[in-house]
Amino acid sequence: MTGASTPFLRVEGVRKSFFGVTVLHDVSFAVEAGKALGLVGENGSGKSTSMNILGGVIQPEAGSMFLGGEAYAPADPKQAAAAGVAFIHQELNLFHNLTVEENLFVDAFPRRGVLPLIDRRAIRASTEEVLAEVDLQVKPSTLVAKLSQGERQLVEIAKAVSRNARLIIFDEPTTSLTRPEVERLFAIIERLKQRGIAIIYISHALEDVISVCETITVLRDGHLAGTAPKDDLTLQQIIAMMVGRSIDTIYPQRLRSGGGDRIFSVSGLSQPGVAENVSFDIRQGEIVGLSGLMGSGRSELARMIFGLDPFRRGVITINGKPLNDPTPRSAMDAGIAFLTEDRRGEGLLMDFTVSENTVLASLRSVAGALGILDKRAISRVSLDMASAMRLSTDRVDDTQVKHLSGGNQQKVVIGKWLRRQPVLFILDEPTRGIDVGAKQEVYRIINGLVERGSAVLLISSEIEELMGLSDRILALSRGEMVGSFDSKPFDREAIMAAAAGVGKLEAAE
Amino acid sequence: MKIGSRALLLILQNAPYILFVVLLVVFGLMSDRFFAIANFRNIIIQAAPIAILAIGMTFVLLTAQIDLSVGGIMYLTATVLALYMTGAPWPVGLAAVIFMGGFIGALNGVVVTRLGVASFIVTLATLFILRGIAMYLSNTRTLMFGDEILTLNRATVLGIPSAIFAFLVVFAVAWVILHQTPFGRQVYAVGGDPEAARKAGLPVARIVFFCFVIAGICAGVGGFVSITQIGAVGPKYGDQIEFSAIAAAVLGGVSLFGGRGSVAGTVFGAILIKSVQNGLNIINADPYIYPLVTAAIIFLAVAIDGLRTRIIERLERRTIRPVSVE
Amino acid sequence: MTAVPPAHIAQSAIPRSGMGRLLKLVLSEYFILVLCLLYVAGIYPFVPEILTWGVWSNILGDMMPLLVVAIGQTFVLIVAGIDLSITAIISMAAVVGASVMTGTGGYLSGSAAAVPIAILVMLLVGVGIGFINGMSIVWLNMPSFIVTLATRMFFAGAAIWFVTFHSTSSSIADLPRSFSNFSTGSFSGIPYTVLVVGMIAVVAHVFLSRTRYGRWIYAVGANPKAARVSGIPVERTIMMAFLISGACASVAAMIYAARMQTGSPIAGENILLDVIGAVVIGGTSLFGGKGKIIWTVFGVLFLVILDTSMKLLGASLFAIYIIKGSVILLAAMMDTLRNRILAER
Amino acid sequence: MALNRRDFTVGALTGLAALSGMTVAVRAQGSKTIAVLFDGLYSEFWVAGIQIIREDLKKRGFEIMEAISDQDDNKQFEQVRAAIARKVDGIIIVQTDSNAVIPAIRAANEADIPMVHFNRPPAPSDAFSVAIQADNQKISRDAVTYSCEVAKASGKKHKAAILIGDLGDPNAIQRRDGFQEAVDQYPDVIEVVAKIPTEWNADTAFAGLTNALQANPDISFLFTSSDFLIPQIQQALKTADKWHPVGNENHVIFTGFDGFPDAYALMKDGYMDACGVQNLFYETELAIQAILDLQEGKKVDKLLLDPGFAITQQNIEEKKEEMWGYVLWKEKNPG
Repeated sequence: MTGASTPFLRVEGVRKSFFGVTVLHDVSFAVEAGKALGLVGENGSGKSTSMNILGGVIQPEAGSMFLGGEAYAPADPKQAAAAGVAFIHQELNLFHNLTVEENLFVDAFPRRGVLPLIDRRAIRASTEEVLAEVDLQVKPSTLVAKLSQGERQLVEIAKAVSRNARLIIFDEPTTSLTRPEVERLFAIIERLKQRGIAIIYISHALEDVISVCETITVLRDGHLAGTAPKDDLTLQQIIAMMVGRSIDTIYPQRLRSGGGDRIFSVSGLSQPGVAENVSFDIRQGEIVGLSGLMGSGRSELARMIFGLDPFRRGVITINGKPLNDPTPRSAMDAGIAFLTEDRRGEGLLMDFTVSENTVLASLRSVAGALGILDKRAISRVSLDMASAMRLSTDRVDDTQVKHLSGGNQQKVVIGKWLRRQPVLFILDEPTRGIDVGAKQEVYRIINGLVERGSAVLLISSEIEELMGLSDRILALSRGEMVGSFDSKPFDREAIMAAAAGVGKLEAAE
Repeated sequence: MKIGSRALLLILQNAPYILFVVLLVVFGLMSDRFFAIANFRNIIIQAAPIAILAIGMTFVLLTAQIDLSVGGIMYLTATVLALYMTGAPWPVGLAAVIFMGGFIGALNGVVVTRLGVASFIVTLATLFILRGIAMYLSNTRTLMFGDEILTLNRATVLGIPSAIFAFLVVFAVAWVILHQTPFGRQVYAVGGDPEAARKAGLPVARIVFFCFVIAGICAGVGGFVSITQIGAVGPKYGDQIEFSAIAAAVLGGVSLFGGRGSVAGTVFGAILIKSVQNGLNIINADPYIYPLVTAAIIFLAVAIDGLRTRIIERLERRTIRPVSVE
Repeated sequence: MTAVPPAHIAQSAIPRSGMGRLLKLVLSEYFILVLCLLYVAGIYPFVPEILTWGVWSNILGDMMPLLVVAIGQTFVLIVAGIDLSITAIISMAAVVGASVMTGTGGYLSGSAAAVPIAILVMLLVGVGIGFINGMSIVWLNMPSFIVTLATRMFFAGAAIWFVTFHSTSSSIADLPRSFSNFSTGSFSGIPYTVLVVGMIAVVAHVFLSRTRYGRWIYAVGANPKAARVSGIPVERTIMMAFLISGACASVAAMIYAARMQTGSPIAGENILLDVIGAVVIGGTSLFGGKGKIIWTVFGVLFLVILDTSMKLLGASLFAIYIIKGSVILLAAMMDTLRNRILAER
Repeated sequence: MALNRRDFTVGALTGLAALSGMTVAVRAQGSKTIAVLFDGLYSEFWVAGIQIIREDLKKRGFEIMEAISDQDDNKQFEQVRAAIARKVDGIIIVQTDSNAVIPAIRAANEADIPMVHFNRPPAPSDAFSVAIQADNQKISRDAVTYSCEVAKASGKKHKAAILIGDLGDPNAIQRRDGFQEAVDQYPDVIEVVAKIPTEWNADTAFAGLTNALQANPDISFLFTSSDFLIPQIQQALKTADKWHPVGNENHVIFTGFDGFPDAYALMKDGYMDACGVQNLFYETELAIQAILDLQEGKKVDKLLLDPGFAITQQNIEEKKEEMWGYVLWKEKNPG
């Protein structure tokens, strides 16, 4: 193996800006062959920009990269792949209607001599070989649709291996895996390292990063916050480097906190494979944080409450009245609002204007007799919303939301729901993909909301966000409620441990 | 419960086949002539043109596109054949038809992939343009074919009637293309997830383009097989056949949304449709109920398929925790 | 490169300031209307009758059945569906309605209630078939293309069969005078059909653009998931679109039946291309979420002007096929291009 | 991109102009115009009919405005109105539906333009027009009756099949009814075992007949509602080894309708026993004469009948000159 002095990948002083805003300031890091580098940082810290540069999706303005000792400047993803850089994304890039072996070779099937026929025997043999290497015991002719999420990920890794990847970048690989699958993944990564493959491992699950990586690089606001061998770092230190400031300054103080009447409750909510006997309640003016890894059932729980997904058993009560067999409409009529995690897919009609989106969930309030809409009222309420949300535009009637920034889009979604004056507002990842400034505004809006007496169920992957905003934090793991933390200051490690599904017993007293 | 829906799924998955068997039994009970070997040969001969057309349609449907112009391609190529190539030996005619069909398919493909116009409207428009051109050329007459073409119908290859032979060849070639060539697997990839296909660096536009070319070729060949049977081409030739071809493909499990289905299924669908017609003929059913029965069977098969996908969706809904078997 | 548009078009209507304004025109939603004017100007030297009152009253009359079906289809296309069964709905409604009111052996032959009940029955047939379509799509999870293809086959066949029980010929005649008045009569100079379809168009326009149900339709067509999360009853909305389409088709059946004074099972059999073509020419998207009644009016107007001019010229059937196909193809290409340009802006 | 846009716009406009150019036909001024409105040209009968009418009218110095409705009565109504708007001097029409044409007649009456129905009469009404009609039902009955006599003379029982036309087409219905009337007279000889719907579609006809022969291999009596299906019948019968001329013991007694050139050839060669013939020459002449008379204000009967006739193996030599198919056949096969 190569010595420690000659890293396989070296990134030096890379800088990148979009529209005049620098998102990456002179970032440098390096990975050795056969070693793993953990890359951590909050959303918006510059991780994905760095990875896009590595993958050839975008090009840096300054700085240089070296791969295996040679200058590396991929102009597009194909060049990156040819250089031996492979990505395992959270969203797997597999064709479900093809078999495992076909997925491995879909863009470059080996042929039988000059005939345009697939050399089935060749791909069978090499597929079996790489599947053995990633320890995946399925037949190469199995349809990917029939595999579990973890198995699919192994197929993706096998694909990288079969392409002779020399650097494999994992982006949040464990979010939708079961624990045994995670353990298996780590074993595979270990094996890849032994083969001399360099690994970059990106994750919010810091324990995972610590257990997989030799070195950890922390990014913050586009800057390099620090790099150190993992043995020199504690979890607390990593978090401190990631956050870089005290939580209090980011999360605005609320005038009044918690403690109203119990306004919403869920008891015994169960759905096979998704949730098991989930019970909790929320008071008026209270923010309850829901912590859990992605894939823990957080979003699914919210969707069941809002009537988007079915559930087998359980009782939901709001304002003292049971909400039986909820549909989105009946949930809304009962006073529930729901900001989904998928803003583009479910939150907004991207081709429609700000005002059209603003009133979409509250059309009745701007409609007169026969459901005729009052256009002036629509403009007026949309303008009100825009100013209350401090939207970047006031041309609400002719600005399509797709032309707004992520933060402003999110404000439109929130504004749309606030028009209904919800009793309970479920916020699923309200700050995902928006910049720090917009985040703070969203926090301010949430606080305003509870001060006026609404209850909030806040779902977030960012534990700091949960701790900064919530009155109480619930931990969910594999569809089960595994802990409830109600004393400020929160015990971050306990929450994380509970959410990660370890130390369940201690946390759940 | 879970096991119950699995069993239900198994039934639904094979519903078109069950439907087929039921139909066979019903027709068989109503006429002892239905089950004759010669009759099944008849059914397959009659299904050959539509099956060939539907095989081409399958390629297009697999990429989540649609080709409504196949009837027009069939009419135009057969008309050109009847007008300008009456004296030519049949292999020349067949080659001409393949070339013309492929060329027209390529035009469809170019407009769809290069200009990005919805294939539904492109091929609906070319359907009318092609029929118009064919009517112009033939002056809307019915044109007759000579013995060169007509005797083909009674010819056999290795003891197999020529129509069945042609159909088997097209089926085999299509099957090999779809299952044994890189192109074929990429067709499935493009239809299954166009975005992922683009990310994987597949030439999506080129793949879609060639599917239209194949559909055009199949329309030409299907038309050719058809004229060996009916010996003439007139203004009603191939009229509405695009709907039968689509119905055959969908009956055989091809999804209109791309990525799902096979040519074997399509061939089955075509045979199912022709069996219904044949059965109604054999039992001398009231002529008025033909379209009703055919439509009802298509409806039933697709309804079952809809139910099936719904159950699959339910079964494959992402689970977070192990499901306890109740 | 210099753009040299064909002479008669360039001189008559395009402002001299060049491509900028032309582009703006192409991008405007009145483009098709301008195209209509250009076409009339271009064809005038060859068929001077095109500018006579008689021809325009024909154009107006010929537009009505097509327009009312196209309005229904607009709703369906906006929810990202397609309704191929409209032609069968027209046939079925026409023969069933005729069987109620015909003077020879009708169910209510001679009764004063015959006409109103027949009209009601025709509406019910349209709405009923629309319901079957909607139900199959929403509850049975079937694609609208194949559902409406099957119902089209079924009811086209059923309509022909139905006639055999009510008539010795291939259609049902002897409809009451008071019914056929619908196509010939007029109210202070405006033909009843224009009045009725005009009213339907206005109501449909208001419904789509000004009511919350209209917003539902657009939202469901643009993004059913987002619509569902916003509390919009997606299933009911899709169902509504198909019911409207069915009802509109049955109004067309009334116009045809009144006009022909006959309930014919092949009425409107061939208008599918015209209907979908007109709606798409207008600019309504086949992928849902986009479309307007006024666009459909323009699209229908354009097709009918094209048709009428070819009739006046005595163009042969193949010429009509080729020209109509080409125009629809061109319009679709232009629309795609227009959207691409708009998206870039 | 900008260049592309511009190219495209220019191209599109040019294309549109070219299209509008395509429809242009030169129009002479001052002459009289006759509108010839057919519902389709689906068989040789109609093609020959429209050609004869066209040439005859041209010879007489008329201009012609032609339109095909593609079996759409509403479209034909619109065509009639367009013809009226163009102030034509007469209309020769072939409608699809006998009831649905009545409003068109009324419109022509109002505009004072004479209207003549070629080959298909309208349903009875108070509107005035002149119809040229061949009696489909009678002609097919006569032809089939001859064949039934042949069947009876054979001393055997016969199983019969009929190829029915489009069920929405009144001609098809009348021919079917004529067939039925004839065979009903011979219950001891003829048993109808197959009624095959063809939708006037060659493909459907071929499949239907093949299937019927499968179900009833002993079919020995066949009637087709139109001669345009002859190629398919020939193919199907050959495949079933039933294509033999009169005199062969496996001969299928075959009756046609229309009197196509093909039908003449088959009768000459002995494959067809009888054929119901519409007298096309007579009908076109009646139609044109009626238009001329109406223009001159003469009184013309509402119905001008083409009696037609059944041509049979017996009378073929004496009758063939009246058969339009024979005349066309002779042109193609001189000598």
